[in-house]
Amino acid sequence: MIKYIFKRIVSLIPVMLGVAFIVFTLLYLTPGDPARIVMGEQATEEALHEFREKEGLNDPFFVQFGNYVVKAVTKGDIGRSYMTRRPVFDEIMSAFPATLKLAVSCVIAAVLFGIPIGILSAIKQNSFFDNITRFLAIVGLSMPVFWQGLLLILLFSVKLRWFPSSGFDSWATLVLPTLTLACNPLAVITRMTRSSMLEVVRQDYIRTARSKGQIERIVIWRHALGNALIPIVTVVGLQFGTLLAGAVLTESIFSIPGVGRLMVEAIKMRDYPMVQGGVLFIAITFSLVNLLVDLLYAYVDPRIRAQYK
Amino acid sequence: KDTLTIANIYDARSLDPIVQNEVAASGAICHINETLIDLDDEGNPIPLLAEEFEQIDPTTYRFVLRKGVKFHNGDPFTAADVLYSIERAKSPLGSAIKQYPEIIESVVAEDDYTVVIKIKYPFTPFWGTMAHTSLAVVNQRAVEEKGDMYPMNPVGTGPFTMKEWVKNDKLVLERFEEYWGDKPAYKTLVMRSVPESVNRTIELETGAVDIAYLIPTADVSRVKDNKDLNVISAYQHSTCFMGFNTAKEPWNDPRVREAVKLALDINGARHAVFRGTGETPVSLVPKTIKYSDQSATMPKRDVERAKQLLAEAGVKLPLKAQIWSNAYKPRVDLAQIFQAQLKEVGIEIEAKVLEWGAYLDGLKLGDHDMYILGWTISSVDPDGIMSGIVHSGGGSNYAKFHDEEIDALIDKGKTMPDGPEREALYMDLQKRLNEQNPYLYLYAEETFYGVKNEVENFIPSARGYHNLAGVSFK
Amino acid sequence: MTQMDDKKFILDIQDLTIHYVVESGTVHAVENLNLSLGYGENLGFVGETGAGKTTAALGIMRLVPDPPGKVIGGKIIFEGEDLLSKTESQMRAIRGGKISMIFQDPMTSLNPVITVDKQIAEMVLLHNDVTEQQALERAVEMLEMVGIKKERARDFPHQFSGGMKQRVVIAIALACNPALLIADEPTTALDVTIQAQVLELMKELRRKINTSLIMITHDLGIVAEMCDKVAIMYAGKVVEYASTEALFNRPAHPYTEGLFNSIPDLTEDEDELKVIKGLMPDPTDIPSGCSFHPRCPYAVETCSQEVPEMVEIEPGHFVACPVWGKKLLKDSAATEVK
Amino acid sequence: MSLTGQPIVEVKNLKKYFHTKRGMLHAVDDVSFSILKGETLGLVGESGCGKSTLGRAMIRLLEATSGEVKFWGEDILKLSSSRMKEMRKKIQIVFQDPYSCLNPRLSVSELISEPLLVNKVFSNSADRIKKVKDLMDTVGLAQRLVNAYPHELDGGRRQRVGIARSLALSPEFIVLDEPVSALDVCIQAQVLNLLNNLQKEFGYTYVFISHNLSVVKHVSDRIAVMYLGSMVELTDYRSIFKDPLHPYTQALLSAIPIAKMDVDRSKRIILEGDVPSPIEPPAGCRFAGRCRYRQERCSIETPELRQIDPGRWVACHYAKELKETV
Amino acid sequence: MSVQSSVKVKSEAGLLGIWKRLCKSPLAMFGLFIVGLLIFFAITADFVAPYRYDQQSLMDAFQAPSKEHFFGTDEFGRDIFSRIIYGSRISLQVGLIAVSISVIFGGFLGAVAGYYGGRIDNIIMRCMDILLAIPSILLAIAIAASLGPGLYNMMVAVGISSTPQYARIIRGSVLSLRDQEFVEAAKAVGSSDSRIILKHIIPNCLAPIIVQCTLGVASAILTAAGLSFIGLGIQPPIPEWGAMLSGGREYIRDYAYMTIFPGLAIMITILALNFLGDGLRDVLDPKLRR
Ligand SMILES: Nc1ncnc2c1ncn2[C@@H]1O[C@H](COP(=O)(O)OP(=O)(O)OP(=O)(O)O)[C@@H](O)[C@H]1O
Ligand SMILES: Nc1ncnc2c1ncn2[C@@H]1O[C@H](COP(=O)(O)OP(=O)(O)OP(=O)(O)O)[C@@H](O)[C@H]1O
Ligand SMILES: [Mg+2]
Ligand SMILES: [Mg+2]
Ligand code: NI
Repeated sequence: MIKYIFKRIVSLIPVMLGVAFIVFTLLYLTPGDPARIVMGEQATEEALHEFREKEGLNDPFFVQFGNYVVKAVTKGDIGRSYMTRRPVFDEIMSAFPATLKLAVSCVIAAVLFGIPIGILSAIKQNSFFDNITRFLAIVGLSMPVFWQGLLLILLFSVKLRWFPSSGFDSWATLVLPTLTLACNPLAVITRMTRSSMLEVVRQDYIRTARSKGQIERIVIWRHALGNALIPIVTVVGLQFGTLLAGAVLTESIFSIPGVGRLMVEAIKMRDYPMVQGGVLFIAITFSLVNLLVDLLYAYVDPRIRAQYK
Repeated sequence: KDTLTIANIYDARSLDPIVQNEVAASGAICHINETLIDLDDEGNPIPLLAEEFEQIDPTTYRFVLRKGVKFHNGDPFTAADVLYSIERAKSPLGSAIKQYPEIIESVVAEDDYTVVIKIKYPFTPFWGTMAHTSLAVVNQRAVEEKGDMYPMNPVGTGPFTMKEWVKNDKLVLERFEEYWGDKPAYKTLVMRSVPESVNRTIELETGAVDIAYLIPTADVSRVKDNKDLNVISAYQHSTCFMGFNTAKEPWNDPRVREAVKLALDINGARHAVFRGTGETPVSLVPKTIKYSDQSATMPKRDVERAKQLLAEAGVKLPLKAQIWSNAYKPRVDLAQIFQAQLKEVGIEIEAKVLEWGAYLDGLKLGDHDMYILGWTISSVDPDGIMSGIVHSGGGSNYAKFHDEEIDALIDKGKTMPDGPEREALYMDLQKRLNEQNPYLYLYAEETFYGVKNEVENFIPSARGYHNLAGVSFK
Repeated sequence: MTQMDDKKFILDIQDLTIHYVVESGTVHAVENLNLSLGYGENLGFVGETGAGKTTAALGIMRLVPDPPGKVIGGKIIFEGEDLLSKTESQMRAIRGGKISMIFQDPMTSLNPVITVDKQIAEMVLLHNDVTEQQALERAVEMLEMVGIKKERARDFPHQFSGGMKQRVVIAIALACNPALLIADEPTTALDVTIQAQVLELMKELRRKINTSLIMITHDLGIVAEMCDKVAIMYAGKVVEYASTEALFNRPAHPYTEGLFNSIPDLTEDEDELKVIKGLMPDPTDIPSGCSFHPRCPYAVETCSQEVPEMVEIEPGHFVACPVWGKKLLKDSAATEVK
Repeated sequence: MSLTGQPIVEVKNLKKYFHTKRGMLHAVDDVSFSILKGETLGLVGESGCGKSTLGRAMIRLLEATSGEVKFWGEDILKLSSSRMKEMRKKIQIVFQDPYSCLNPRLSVSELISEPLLVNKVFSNSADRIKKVKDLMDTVGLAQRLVNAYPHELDGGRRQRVGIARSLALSPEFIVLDEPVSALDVCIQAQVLNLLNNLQKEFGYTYVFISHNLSVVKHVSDRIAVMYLGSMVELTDYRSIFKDPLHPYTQALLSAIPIAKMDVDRSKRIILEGDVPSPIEPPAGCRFAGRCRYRQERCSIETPELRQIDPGRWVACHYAKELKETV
Repeated sequence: MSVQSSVKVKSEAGLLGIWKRLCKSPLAMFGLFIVGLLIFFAITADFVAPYRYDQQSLMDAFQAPSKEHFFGTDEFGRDIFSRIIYGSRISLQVGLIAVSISVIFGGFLGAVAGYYGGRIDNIIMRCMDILLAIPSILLAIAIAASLGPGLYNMMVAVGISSTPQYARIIRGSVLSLRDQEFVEAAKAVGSSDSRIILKHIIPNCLAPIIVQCTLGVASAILTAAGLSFIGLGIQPPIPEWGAMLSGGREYIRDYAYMTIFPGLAIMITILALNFLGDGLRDVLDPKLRR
C-alpha cells in the first residue's frame, strides 16, 4: 500500500510539470503586461523596465520556465506574488481555509442527502418519489449557480433576512453559499447513487442475501450499498476535487475569500507567480483527492485492495 | 457601540505601504501608519507626524517631528524611522510606488526630531507626494523582525493597531491606546470587502455594516428612503474620458473628433447610466482640483452639424470604428449608448470590452480608435493628469496626442510655484485642449456612501479613501 | 395430475403461473405448472434456456423480482402449507431455514465485499439463536465440510476459484440443514473436471444431510447421475414427469425425445443428429394448444387447439401429450425393423 | 476420411505469451501439430487453457510470440500484410459468441457481404447480392432475413450468419472457436449438422474448438487435448475415448456426465484442486500437481508430445506404462 | 389465461426505433421540443423578435413586463424578450461549436489512444490528465484571458477545457469495442484499420457520444454564461444570456425580471438538454433497455 501511494505520488511529477508548462504557455500568450498592471497606469517606463528585469520577464520563455522549475524543485520556492510581495504559498494558504470549509460543508450536505435519496429512489424505482427526485435532480443540474445564488440572496437575505448575503465568519454565512453550491453535487450524487444501486440490486448476490431470509433493510444497506459505493465514491471525490479548486462564481457572489476568487484576481492582475503557484496547488490538491478516492476504493472493495499490493 | 464596521468593494492587497498603489490599501494603511503631513480639503499641507514644516529653498524642505509619539510595538518615533521609511520606499522593494519617492534626492536627519529632504528639481506638488501613504512611516524593527509576514502584521504610529486580517474578507483593527492624538471613539474597526454591490446595500440594510462604500446608483433612493439610513455623496479627484487615437486616420483630424462630440449626447448618456447622479465634466482637470477650468460648456447634441463636419473632413461613411473599454459596467454601458448614437451619423461602432491587462496592452499597441479610460489624481495638482496623458511623453497618453505648445506649457507648469501665474497657465492649457478635443469628458462619478443614522462625522474624502478615526456613534 | 395426499409430499406445486410484464408484452414464464416432490426425493428439472426453470424456483422462494414479475395464481404447498399465502416475515424464516437455493452463477452469487465466513455466518445467525462468534465457528465448520481449509475463511470471494466459490455457495445453502434445497444449474459455469468435483460433493452432502433436492439443469447427463425423478419443462410447463429410469429409457413426450436426440452421444457414433426443427416459441407469444405443436413431428390437428392434460402412462410416469400412444407405437415399430 | 491426407496446416513450436501485471502469461506454450486436408481437428480443454489463443494465433489474428504456422508449406506468420490479406481468403474463423461477433449496426446482408467487399471479389453489387443470397441458402437462413439486424435473430441464426461470413470467400481452412457453446442443445444440434454437411459438400478443413467433449467427439476426426497452454494428447477420436492415455485426458473423460442410465459411473476420477495459473508456470509437466501417477521426474522434466502408437501422440513420461495398465 | 399481447414491436435499432422509444418519454419529448424551439428562434430571430437586440430607447428603460415588452426592458430600454430570442442564437452557437471542438479533438485523441493503445495511449491520456488537473473554469478563464474575450474565443476556451472528458469517454468505448469479437471478425476477413474504425467502431460508440454531446452542450452553455457573468465573456451588446444576467444583477432588487428571465432561459435550455440527454441515454443504452 505504501509503495502504491509512493508510486502514485511519483507519477504526479510529470503531470505537474505538464500543468506548469501549460500554465506558463498560457500566461506567455496572454496579452497584458504584469509590470504595468502591478505598478499602475501612472508608473514610469523606467520603473516598469526595472520591474520586468527583476522578475525575469525579459528572459526567453524556456529560460523563465526552467528557472521556475529549478527553483520550485530545489528550493520548494514557487515565487512571490507580484501584488502582495508575499510568498505565493502563504497567499494560497490564507485563501484555502475558506474554500476547504465551503467544499467540506457542500460535500457533507450533498452526501448526507444525496445518498439516502438516491437509495430510496432506487428501491422505489418508477414510483412517484423516484420520478420527483429524478426530475429535481435534473433541475438541480440545470440551475446556473450564479443565478441561483442571486435568487437565494434575494429571498433569504433581502426578503426574509435570515442569513447574511456575504462574509465568511459564522455558520450563518455558510448557509447560502452551501445551499447554492451543494445543489449540483447533490444532484450528481443522487443520480449516481440511484443508478449504481439499481445496477447492484439486480445482482445475484443480492438475491442470495434475500434467499437467506435477510430483512430488506440490511439487504439494502449492507449488501447493496457496500457494492454500490465505488461509483458513488468516485463522483463524491470528483465533486470534492472540483469544489476544492474554488467555486469562482459562488465565491464572488457571496464575497467568500476563497481560492477561486484569488485565482481569478490573479489572472486578471497578471500576477504570474500567483497564477502558476495557484494552478499547481489546485492541480496537486485535485490529484491528491483522486489518490484519496483510489485509496477509499481499496477500503470499500477488497478486489481493488488486492491490486494495490 | 464600540465597533465600526464598513463594507468596501475591495480588500487591501497588502498592508505594506510601499507594496501597492491602490485606494483600498491606502484606505487601510492610513489607519495604521501615518505620513509626516496630511492635506486639507484645499490641498494645503497640515501637520501630522511633523509638527512643523517649511520649504527652505525650491528644492529643500525641513520637517520638525512630533515628540512622544510611539509605535504600536512601543518603540519611540524618531527621525531615524523617517529616514528608514523613505529609503525603503526608494529601494527596489518600492517599485510599485516608485514615482512618488523618486523625486527625493536625499533625506538627512539634523537631529532626532528634525528631517531635511532635498528633491531633485523644483516640484510644486511635493506636499501631495509627502502626504501619500506610500511614504508613511514604518517601524524598522518590526519590518525586519516580521520579514515576509510584515504586510500581515504592520506596525505604525497610527490610531489603530492590526488585529486580524482575513484576506478578501475582513480586516480588523483595534484602537491604539497610546496614540499621540485624539483617540477614536470606538474600539474596533472592521473593514470588510464585499465586491457585489447589491450585497453591500443588503449588508447595510440588515445592519451588518455601519457604513457601506460605493452604493450602486440603483440603490441610492432605496437607502435614502430607509429611515435608519443615510446617503452621503462625494466626488473624487477623477475624470472619465473617451480618448481618440489621434495618430490614426481619421481621428487625427480635429473636425472628426468634434463631429463625434456633437453626435453624442454625453449628458443624456451619463444620466441614463448613472441614473442622474454625478456630473458631466467640462475639463480634463476634475473640479475638485485646483485650477480646474469650469468656464467651458458642453455643446448641445447636433447630428446635422456632426454630419457636415464629417463631410468636410472627407470621411467616407459609413465609417467603421471601435470603442474600447475595460469591463467596468458604466463604461461598457456608455460605449453601448454611444454605439447607438453614433450610428445616426453613420459611424458604426463595435464596442470592445477588454479585460484590464489586455486593455492596457492593447492601448499600448495602439490599434484602437476610441477608448474609455479614467484618471484618478493622486497628488492634488493638475500636473499629474497633464503630464500623464496630455504631454506627448506621458506614460498614459494613449490618445497619442502631440502638440509642441501644450507640451511646453505642461513642462513649465510643473515647476512653477503656486500662484495666479500658475493658475493662468493651467487655464490656458485647458482652453487649448478643449479646442482640440483629443479627449471627450464623459463623467465625474458621484460616489455614494450608505451610512447608518447613528454614525456621525463620516466625511468622505475626494481621494477615494477615508480616514475613519474621527467617526463616532450617536 | 391427480390430486394426491399432501402429506406425502414435501412440496406440491399446483397450477403455478408466473408472468413478467415487460415493455414488449407479457412473458408467460411459468404457465399452470404442476409438480410434486416427496420427502428425501431428488428431482431433476430440465429444459432449454428460457423454459422458466429459474422463474419457477424463484416462485417457490417467493423471490420473483416484482416488477416485472407477477405470481398470477396457483399454490405452492410446502410441508402442508401454502407459501403463497404467507406473510413476508413468515417467508423470511422459511427462506434459508427450510428452503434454500443455490444460484446459477457462483461468480456473481457471492457478495464481493464481504468475507466468505461472514456470508455463511449471516445465514446461521438469521435462522439460529446463536452468537456471532458461534455463527462464525459454524461457518468455518461448513467450509471444511465442503473442502475449503479454514485458513481461507477470512478471504474475500475474489480470492477463490470458480469451483471454490460454488462450494462456498453450497456451504451457505446447507448451513441451516434445509428441508429442501433448490440448486439452479449449480455447475453450468464450471469446467467439467470442477463440475465433477462439485457434483460429487453435493451427492456426498446429500447423503449426510438428507434434504430433498430440486436440481435445475439443462444437462441430461447430470440428471442421469444425480436424480431420482425428472420433470421436463417446455415453454413454462412441465410436459413430462417420471422417474429418471423411466424417462431415459422410455421418453414419452416428443420434446423429450428430441432433446435426447440432439445430444451427441459420447458412447456411440452417429453421423447426423436428429434435431427438433424450429425454435423455442417467443415467450410473449406462446402458441395455442400444446405449445410444442409447431415443432412436433407427430402433431395432429387437435394439438393446436386443446391444451393437453397430464396423463399417467405408467405408474409415476406422466406426460402431457395426447398422441404419445401413437408415437410409442411408431417407436416400437422402428425397433422391430432394426 | 483417412488420416493420411496432405497436411494443410503445420504448426511448429508455436508460442503466445501475454504480458500481464503479474508476469508473463504463457497462454500457448510450444505447441506443434499438423492438420490434414479435409479433416476436423477437435481441440478440447478447460476454460483458460489457451484454446482460443491457439486458434487465433494460428490464423494470425494474434501475433504469435514465436514459432511458425505453415499453410500449404508457406509460413503465414512471416507474410507481409498485403500477402496476409490474400491469405485471409483461404483461412477463416467462426467465433464463440454469436452475440458479440456481429456488428449490431450492420444488417445481415451487409455482414455477409463485408468479406466480399473488402476483398473486392465482385465488381458489381448485383453479383454480390446474389452471392449473399446463395450463402444464406447454404447455411439455411431464410431470404426474408436479408435486411434483418443481428438483435432480431436468435443465437442459432446469428451463428449461421457468422458461418456464412466465413464461407463467403470460399476458404479452405476454418477455425471454429466454440461455435456452439453459447447455444441451446437443440440449436446446437442444428448448427452441428450444418457444419457437418458443409464439410461434406465443400471439403473444408476445420479446427473445432470446444470444451464440450461430446460435441467435439461428434464432429472430429482427431482430437487434441490441451492443458494449461500445452498439448497433452493428440489422437483419433475413437481411441481417445476408448483408451485415453494421458492422465489428464482420462480424468477429463471420466468427468463428463453421460445422459444414459446404463453406464458405469464408478470409475470416475475426481481431480483434486484447481487449474493452476498460466502465469510463469513452473518447469516440468504442468499437470503434475493434480496427477494421480506423478513421479519425481514429472516436476523436473517437461514431457514432449511423443508418438506412442501410429497416430497417437501423448505428452507424458509414463504414457507407455499407463497404456499397459489400462 | 390472461390477455396475450398481440402486437410486438420488433424493430429496436435504427433511427425509427430510437425515435419511437424516445416518444414514450414525455420528459425527453419536452426536451426535444424546447431544443427545437431554440433552434427555430436561433434561425428566425430576425423575424420572430419584436425588436432588434441592440435597439435602445433610453426613455423606455426599466419597464416592467407588459404587452409591448413581454419580459420588460433593460437599462437601455432594450426589449428583454427580443434579446433572449437573439440570445438563443449565441447560446446555441456556443454550445454547438464548443462541443464540436471538444468532440473533434477529444474524439480523435480518444479514438487513437483507445485503438492503438500502448505508448500512444499513455502519452495522450497523460496529456489529458494534465488538462483535467487544471480546473475547467480556471482553464476557460485563462484561455479567455489569453485569447481575449469574444464569442469565438469563448467557444474555443470552453471547447478545449472539456476536451479531456470526451477523450476519456471515447477512449473508453473504443477500448471496450476493440476487444469485441466483431472487430476481430472484421480483421479476420481482411478489413483495414481505417475501415474497422470508421465502419465498426465509430458507429457503435455513437450512443455514448451523442448523450455526452447533449449534456456537453448544456454544460458549455453554462460555462459560457458563467464566464460572461464574471466579465470574460462576450462583447456587448451581443445578448448572451449570462452577460444579460450579469448586467442585470445590479438591478435585481428593483427590476428582478431583468435577471429572472435570462436566468430562466438558461435554466430551461439546460433542463431541456438534460432531459433530452437523459432520454437518449435510456433509449440508446442497451443495458437500460432490458
Ligand atoms: N426479470 C425478468 N424480466 C422479464 N422477463 C424475464 C425476467 N426473468 C426471466 N424472464 C423471462 O422469463 C422466461 C423464463 O426465464 P427463466 O430465467 O425462468 O428461464 P430458465 O429456464 O431459467 O433459463 P436458463 O436456462 O437460461 O436459466 C424467459 O423468457 C425470460 O426471458
Ligand atoms: N489479450 C489477452 N491478454 C492477456 N491475457 C490473455 C489475453 N487473451 C487471453 N489471455 C489469457 O490467456 C489464457 C488462455 O486464454 P484463451 O482465451 O485462449 O483460453 P480458452 O481455452 O479459449 O478458454 P475459454 O474456454 O474460456 O474460451 C487465459 O489465461 C487468458 O486469461
Ligand atoms: Mg435459469
Ligand atoms: Mg475461448
Ligand atoms: Ni397466461
